[in-house]
Amino acid sequence: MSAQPPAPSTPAAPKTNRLGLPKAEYEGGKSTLCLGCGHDVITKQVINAFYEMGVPPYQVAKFSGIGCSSKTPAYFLNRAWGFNGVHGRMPAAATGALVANPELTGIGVSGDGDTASIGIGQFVHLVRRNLPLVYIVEDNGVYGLTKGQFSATADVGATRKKGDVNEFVPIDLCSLAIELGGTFVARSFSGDMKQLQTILEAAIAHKGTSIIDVISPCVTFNDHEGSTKSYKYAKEHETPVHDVGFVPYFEDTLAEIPAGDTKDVPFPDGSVLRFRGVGRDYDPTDKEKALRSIHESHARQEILTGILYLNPAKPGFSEVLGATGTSLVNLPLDVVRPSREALERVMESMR
Amino acid sequence: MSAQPPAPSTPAAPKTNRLGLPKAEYEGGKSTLCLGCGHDVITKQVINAFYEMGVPPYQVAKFSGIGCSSKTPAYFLNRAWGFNGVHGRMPAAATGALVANPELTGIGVSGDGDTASIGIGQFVHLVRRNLPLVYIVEDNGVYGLTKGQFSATADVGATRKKGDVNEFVPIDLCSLAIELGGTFVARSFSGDMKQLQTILEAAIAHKGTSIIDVISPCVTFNDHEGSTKSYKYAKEHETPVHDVGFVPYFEDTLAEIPAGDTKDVPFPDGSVLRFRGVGRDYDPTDKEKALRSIHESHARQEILTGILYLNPAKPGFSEVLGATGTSLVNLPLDVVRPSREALERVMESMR
Amino acid sequence: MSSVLTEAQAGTGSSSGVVVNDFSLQVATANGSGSQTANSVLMRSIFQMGVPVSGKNLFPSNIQGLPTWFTIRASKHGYIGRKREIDVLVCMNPETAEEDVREARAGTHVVYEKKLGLENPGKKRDDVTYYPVPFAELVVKITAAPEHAKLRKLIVNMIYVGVVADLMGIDPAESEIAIAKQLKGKKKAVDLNVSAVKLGLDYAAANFPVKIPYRVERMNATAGKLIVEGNAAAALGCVFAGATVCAWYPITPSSSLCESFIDFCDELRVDAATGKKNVAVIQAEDEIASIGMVLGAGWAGARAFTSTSGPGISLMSEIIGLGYYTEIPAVIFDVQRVGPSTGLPTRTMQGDVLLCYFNSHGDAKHPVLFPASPEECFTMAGEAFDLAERLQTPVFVLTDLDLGMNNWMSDAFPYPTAPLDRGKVLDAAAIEKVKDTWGRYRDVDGDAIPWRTLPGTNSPAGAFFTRGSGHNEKAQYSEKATDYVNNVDRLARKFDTARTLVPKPEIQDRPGAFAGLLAYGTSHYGVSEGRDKLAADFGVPLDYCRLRGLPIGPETAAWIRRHERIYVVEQNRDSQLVTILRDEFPEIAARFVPIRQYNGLPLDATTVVEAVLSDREKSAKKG
Amino acid sequence: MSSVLTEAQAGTGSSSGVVVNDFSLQVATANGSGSQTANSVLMRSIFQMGVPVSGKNLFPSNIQGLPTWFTIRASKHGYIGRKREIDVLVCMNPETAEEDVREARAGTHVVYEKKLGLENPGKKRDDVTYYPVPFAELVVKITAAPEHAKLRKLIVNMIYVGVVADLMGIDPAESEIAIAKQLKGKKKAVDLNVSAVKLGLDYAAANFPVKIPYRVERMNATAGKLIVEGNAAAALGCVFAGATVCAWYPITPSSSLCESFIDFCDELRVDAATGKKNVAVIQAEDEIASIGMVLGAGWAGARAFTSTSGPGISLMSEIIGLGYYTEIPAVIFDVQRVGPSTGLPTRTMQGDVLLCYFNSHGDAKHPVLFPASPEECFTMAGEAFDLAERLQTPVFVLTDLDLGMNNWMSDAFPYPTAPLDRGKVLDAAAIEKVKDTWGRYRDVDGDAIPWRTLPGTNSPAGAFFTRGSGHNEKAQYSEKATDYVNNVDRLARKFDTARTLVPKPEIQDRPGAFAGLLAYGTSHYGVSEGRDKLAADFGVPLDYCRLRGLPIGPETAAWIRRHERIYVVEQNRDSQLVTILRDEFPEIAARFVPIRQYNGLPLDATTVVEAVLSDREKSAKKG
Ligand SMILES: Cc1ncc(C[n+]2csc(CCOP(=O)(O)OP(=O)(O)O)c2C)c(N)n1
Ligand SMILES: Cc1ncc(C[n+]2csc(CCOP(=O)(O)OP(=O)(O)O)c2C)c(N)n1
Ligand code: SF4
Ligand code: SF4
Ligand SMILES: [Mg+2]
Ligand SMILES: [Mg+2]
Repeated sequence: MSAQPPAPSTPAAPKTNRLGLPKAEYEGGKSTLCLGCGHDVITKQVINAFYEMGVPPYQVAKFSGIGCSSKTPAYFLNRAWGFNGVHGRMPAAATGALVANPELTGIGVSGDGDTASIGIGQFVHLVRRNLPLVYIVEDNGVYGLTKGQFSATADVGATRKKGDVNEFVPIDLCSLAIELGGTFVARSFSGDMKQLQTILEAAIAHKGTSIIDVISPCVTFNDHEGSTKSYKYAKEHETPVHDVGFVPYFEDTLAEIPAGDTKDVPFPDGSVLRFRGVGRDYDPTDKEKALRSIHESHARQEILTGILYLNPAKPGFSEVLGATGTSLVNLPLDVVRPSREALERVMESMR
Repeated sequence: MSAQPPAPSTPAAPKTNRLGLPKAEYEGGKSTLCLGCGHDVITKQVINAFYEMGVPPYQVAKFSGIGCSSKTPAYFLNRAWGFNGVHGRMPAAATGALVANPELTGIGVSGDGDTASIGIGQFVHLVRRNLPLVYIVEDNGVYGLTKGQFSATADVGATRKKGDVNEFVPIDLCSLAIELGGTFVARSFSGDMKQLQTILEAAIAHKGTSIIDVISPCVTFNDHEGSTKSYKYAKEHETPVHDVGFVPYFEDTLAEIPAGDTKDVPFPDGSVLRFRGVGRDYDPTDKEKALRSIHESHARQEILTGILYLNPAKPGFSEVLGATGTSLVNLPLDVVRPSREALERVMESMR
Repeated sequence: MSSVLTEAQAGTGSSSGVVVNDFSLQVATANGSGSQTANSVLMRSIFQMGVPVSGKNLFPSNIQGLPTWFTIRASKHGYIGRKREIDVLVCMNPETAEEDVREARAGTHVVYEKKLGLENPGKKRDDVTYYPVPFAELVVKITAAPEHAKLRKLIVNMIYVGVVADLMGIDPAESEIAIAKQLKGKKKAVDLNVSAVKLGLDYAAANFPVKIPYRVERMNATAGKLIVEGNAAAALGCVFAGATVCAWYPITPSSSLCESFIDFCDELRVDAATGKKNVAVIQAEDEIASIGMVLGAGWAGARAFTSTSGPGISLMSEIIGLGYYTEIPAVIFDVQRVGPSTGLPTRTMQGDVLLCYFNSHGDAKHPVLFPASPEECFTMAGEAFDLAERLQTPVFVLTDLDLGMNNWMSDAFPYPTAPLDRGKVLDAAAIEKVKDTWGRYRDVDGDAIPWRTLPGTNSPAGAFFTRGSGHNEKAQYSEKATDYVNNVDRLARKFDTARTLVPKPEIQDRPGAFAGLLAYGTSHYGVSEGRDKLAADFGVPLDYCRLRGLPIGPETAAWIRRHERIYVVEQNRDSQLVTILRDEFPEIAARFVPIRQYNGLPLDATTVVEAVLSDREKSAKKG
Repeated sequence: MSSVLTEAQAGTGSSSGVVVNDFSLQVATANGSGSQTANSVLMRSIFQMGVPVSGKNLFPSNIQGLPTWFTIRASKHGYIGRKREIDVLVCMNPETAEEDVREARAGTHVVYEKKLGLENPGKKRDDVTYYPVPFAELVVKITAAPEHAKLRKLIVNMIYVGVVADLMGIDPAESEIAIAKQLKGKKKAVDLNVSAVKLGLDYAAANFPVKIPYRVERMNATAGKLIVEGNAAAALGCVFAGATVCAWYPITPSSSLCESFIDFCDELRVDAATGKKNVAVIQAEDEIASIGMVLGAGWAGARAFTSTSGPGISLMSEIIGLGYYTEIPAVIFDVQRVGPSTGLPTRTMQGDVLLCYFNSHGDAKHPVLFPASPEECFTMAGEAFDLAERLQTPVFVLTDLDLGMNNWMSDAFPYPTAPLDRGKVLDAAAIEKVKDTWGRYRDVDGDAIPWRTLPGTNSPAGAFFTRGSGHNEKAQYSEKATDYVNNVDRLARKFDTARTLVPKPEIQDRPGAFAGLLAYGTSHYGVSEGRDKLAADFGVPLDYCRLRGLPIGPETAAWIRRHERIYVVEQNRDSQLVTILRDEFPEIAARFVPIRQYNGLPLDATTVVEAVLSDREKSAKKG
């Protein structure tokens, strides 16, 4: 609710991250969401991830659309700049800002309505561009802020409190993102905090678009019997495809998951994602298998979570545009304004 | 270019269809497209398909967006009503019209820009609704009408006349439609007239959304060496996944493809689609296999054509809406205006 | 829709010092705390006692926890607009209680949760009267049972209903009836709530010998009237107007219009035989899709509508222009909220007048209707569809959050007896007759309205091609300058035809009026009350023209020309209607004096009174 | 930007009966037949002879085959607007040849393909002069070689260049230079084309002893001038204005603006060291995305722009409102075409004035700039970015198809020497100083423009939260009525600040003027030529105010108040600027007399002359 920066940090503060900043420097304003809303839990993990990754808050740009979920950027990283735009068009604003200044770390928060209903067009084209952006969809299957209508991610057969049933094929944002060439596609559950934080840390390190679909129950409008996005349903149906651990380039041990029957996926910056199978064989770098697993999970009524597909090597958007990759915001005048001779040359061709 | 109905048919006309109508009754205005444009070829097949299926022209509603492709509804079925709307929003207009009057046979023509770029959002949601509509995308990989910029279906590595190269992941409208629960998904090539006409006939019979992505070369802006949507490239890379024949319910023989090692898929109305394999085993009713085949074809630089996925049983949109399924346009007053008593009853609850 | 009652109806005050049936009571709670039921019960109780009443909910743009204020106004004179001055305050929200009291005006009577200690030294004001009530303690008494524990948050609200009932003389029997109505007679719930009211009654009776001097006494000014939200009324109007296609996308404050339409249709539009619906309601993916679907349906011949708010209209702009140029009927409800941009989604404004009137690029203008009450939401829905099909063009119906979402005391809705006006449509037989002489865009009747045909009409000569690009009278593609000019000139003439077809203004003149008030929509309540005040208390009689539609028609024009000075009251910053009026009446453009309130709250009479008086002073000074 | 030349410059006619350097020549061809090269060569040849010239391409909204007319006007007086009357007609399009001649005015000189037999009995008009040329036969002579066969369609056009050169006295040497320039000196192509010109020259010399009495003679009025399209000029302006982000979606007639920007940047914005670009151009998926990207980039601190036409502006409406309310700099070029809806995409109009000025829901108003020439497209691009960053708001630059896509003779572009005005931005050091006293939306300077910070600024106190919902001076979420009013009142005051910052009008007064002409954009040419005519031929001197930006500034206001009668010339049906003027000047609203041309063709002087004269008659009659 408030963008007012908390009091400057005091060196006395006990625990700090690699920048010497305490967690408080990553916190935000007081949430105005309903008590128990899944979105607030995600907010916490965002704070943890940025704190653990030691990203300078003032180098972070936060984007969102409209919805309860889209309000959350006001509840984390008050030291970072926020852009709360219009409904369904967050990707465009993020694209413009991060192309203008690629040195910023971008995080976008959206909802299933904001992304899958009105916003699906911009979602599709954002994924194609692979803009470096942590894109979190706080997915509750309904429009929370407008009081619980079905969104485009509502499952067939899911019911609303009123009792009416959804009949339309849901959009699975993960398989869709993979279909569109996404380079980092994950699903998690606001109830699975550890996994979510790890995914977020990896996403921050990823130099492309990271799509993270997080099942985030709406306790007010979609947490009832018959909902497939309730805490109860999600807890019962969540199916992690692997344990996942992340070692950022600036650390060297990976406590949680010792090597062994694990698969490591290195990032260009030297960070490493380590996966350990959990019974099923799941290779997050195999597109076709990933897609099939996701599709099969629908029939099985499983909510597959984890990093479902990953391709850290693909170049990001600015690179593809052939831009310098550095900020275009404050280039010196002689760089942005060609010489008098240049103008003469151009005009000569018009005579 | 002209919506003026041709002179009424003369019974003297020789060859006629099951309605006793000559082909002329299905023709349209003179095309204003470039000589040799793929779109004009598709127009011909549309005329043939409606003629062969014996659909009463006045019961057809034609929809389109904006683009060279979107102009073509003016070039076929002059006896049918046309709605040439705005850019990228054809699906919405078609949805409204066909829900208002489900007795109409709807055909929508769009382009790859009109559908995959600006229009991808409406495309996605249309497919989810399974509105009975023959949806043709005349796919040339560029914006023809605005002089040849890349569209969202341009392949990675494809070049423009100018020489610049496309770097963005193309949208494969077929695999996308399957991912979204599409019930009739086909690809063809304007150079493959017989296949195209058969697909169109089946699409007309299908009581859901039929997505037909037709490679349709732009001879003016995208028919050069380096284009992957040129006649030459398409001819060399087209790979039919099967021979396909269609027997509408009102016929009983299927001359072209005698039964044998064929697969028949029946339609609710009794029509039958018959597939004969062509070497590869391809089952158009197996979603996962279909998706994999399409994805693999990209690597192989094949343009898979045929009816790639099919599920004729799924209910159409009006049914899902719980509407009567008949026209809502001219219902009698006593049906649409409840009784005086009804009003009193409602008002009593407000007192 | 006069807002003044006869003295007979108005009843009379009793013992002096006591004000009867004329007060505003405000309940401060937290959003989502379930106070709505209690507030409606309070409001209905007064309503059932025959006293004109209105309820306005000032709620935040979130779902739970933020401050909410519900204001109930009782007025024996039938003034149901917002009143600036609050007489009785019920503080249930610890977050805001202190500020609420601090900002209260002298003489306010404050009912509050005792443990908030608002009377503690340092806080206590001696110019307000306090009525401390231990709500938290009391509620436990009737919700002791563990299964009731989580009901406390809700039930506690019912206690203040009882307290207020006792303090202000509201008949508890009416509250019981209201509760039964609210809870649709669910026995156990009813009993629990009734006992909560009783608890409040008894506590107040026992502890507050001196009652609040603002009292409720029975009168008979509400017989037959309804309590209803404008959105529900508009939805019902669409049902009885024969709307068969609705495409919408949720947005505050318009969502409840289409949601009510769905509910009404589930009851009133089901085919007895098949159980199927004689209507199609589509929840679209966004507003661009909604309006596209509406045009598609209108083109096919159905009565189709959508409902949205400012952001949705902005998004629809391209397709609305298509509707104007291709001449397709459509009805668009804009339940206005505070802009620009997302603005204040839960506050009211009349900020979309110019956007709707001049909507889309190129030269485009659109009819706009301004309902001012629930019954007009009902009737104008019908008029809007007739107008849209008669004129073959998109028609806007502009309401606002105040009208759409608040509880209004409303006259009963008249049952529509006239047949629907489906406009100029040629059926197969008619097409046979006109044949080649017919042109989809040809003006054969001199009213600039052409004849159309509907897809599916069984005729070889009926088809035409609808396009947003240039076309001639035969609907053929044309880039000819003459075809273009010919067509858009006709569209301009058609707009003049609209002047004679849009709803006529409601005009109330007063002898000796030195000037006129012109307003539209919900400004009516503040304006008519202010106008009465100006006449009664300040000897300033004013004529009044309530504009009910655009473009300006002859009656309004005549009224305007009759007045030397015209106060145009609007709930927006830029006096948007004034821009249109100055354009329409250049030779007397200086006569229009804007009066604006744009703080997101419904217009109040005081604003109007103050503005008029200060203008009079100014002009007096001038000479 | 005076349009009148000194007599010295204007040169003088020679032997009587002959008109020198004052004619319009129209070439009728088919779209996509490759006549552009020939037409430019013809135009350039005249230009190179020092004669003021303009070229207007009237093309269809398709890619190939439909009729196209290219009109070249030479005017020793420097009138480069459209002239209604055609003097010389070259008929290369069999489809339209007969109609072209039928509609030609008496005295027209017609060059045409002989085999069309336009002189055959029944067709021949004896009030026009015919110059039949066997183009089809001739072209074969130089394209006999099979590899040349498919060049014929193109080359044949060069032949009429030769024919016209001979008939009108154009120096063939100049044509050769022009060809070399057009074909960037590609030897073989140049030779082939030159030989085609020669072919035409020789044929005309041998067969037409009597030449066309409209002649070209050398003068010196084009030295240093350019021939350029407005879109290219605007794009170049953006490069020199330091624009670093461009997001766009193709649409006629605006596409070539961003495409030129791309080309210029490939030449002028490449980092020598890395070969990477100091600019990012994004082809977005639609206009909603384009404007969203532009706002994002502007918010991040880059100079960002987009270019579109009417339909795109309509689609952008929601996000433009966001830009207004969140106060983010953005530059939006609207190259206007004929609306409503898709309208006539290849015709010109000034139809988006109201849409842009009042764009979006709620109360919103935006600065609008009106360049009238390529050099102003160049300079105003720079002014637009300065204005956008100074005011922190979206700024529109309205051009039209005529200016954007036609070939204009233009003054050279002045090299911008002033530093960029990046507006009020606090860097880390500045933030340190102001600390907590800073509020993103606080007016500390009295100009209603607040200070902003840019994401990434290394400061713990620099961040703020941008939102389209209600906010206070600290950019914190607020639903408080006072915060809202405080904020939108400041925005209104900021718009008043804009009045003093937008480009000032160009005012030309004339002694004895009884009234004034007010116009903007490309209406300038028809207006200034008509104004000269009115003074010279009808003794009606008029003052002239060329509006260059909105909102109306003090200079324009003063000029308006000085005039009793003001003809407002616009290229739209609804005289959209008049609506704004009447709103701004209610007390003198009746003084504005609309003059409108809205047939999709560039405004011509005759329209202005006729309108003014008929108004004088009317008012004369009145008394
Ligand atoms: C253009 C526009 N249309 C509609 C709305 C109303 N609206 C606000 S939030 C929302 C949906 C939010 O759903 P979701 O993105 O799932 O977020 P949630 O509240 O569920 O977290 C809608 C329809 C709007 N603000 N703008
Ligand atoms: C809102 C809007 N934006 C842009 C345009 C310009 N425009 C017209 S057609 C077109 C693209 C057409 O491409 P496609 O759909 O592939 O059709 P094609 O011409 O290639 O057949 C564009 C961008 C428009 N008409 N409307
Ligand atoms: S309504 Fe639902 S989504 Fe919104 S805040 Fe409450 S619980 Fe969360
Ligand atoms: S430009 Fe291309 S798509 Fe358009 S008509 Fe010509 S060939 Fe066809
Ligand atoms: Mg949601
Ligand atoms: Mg295309």
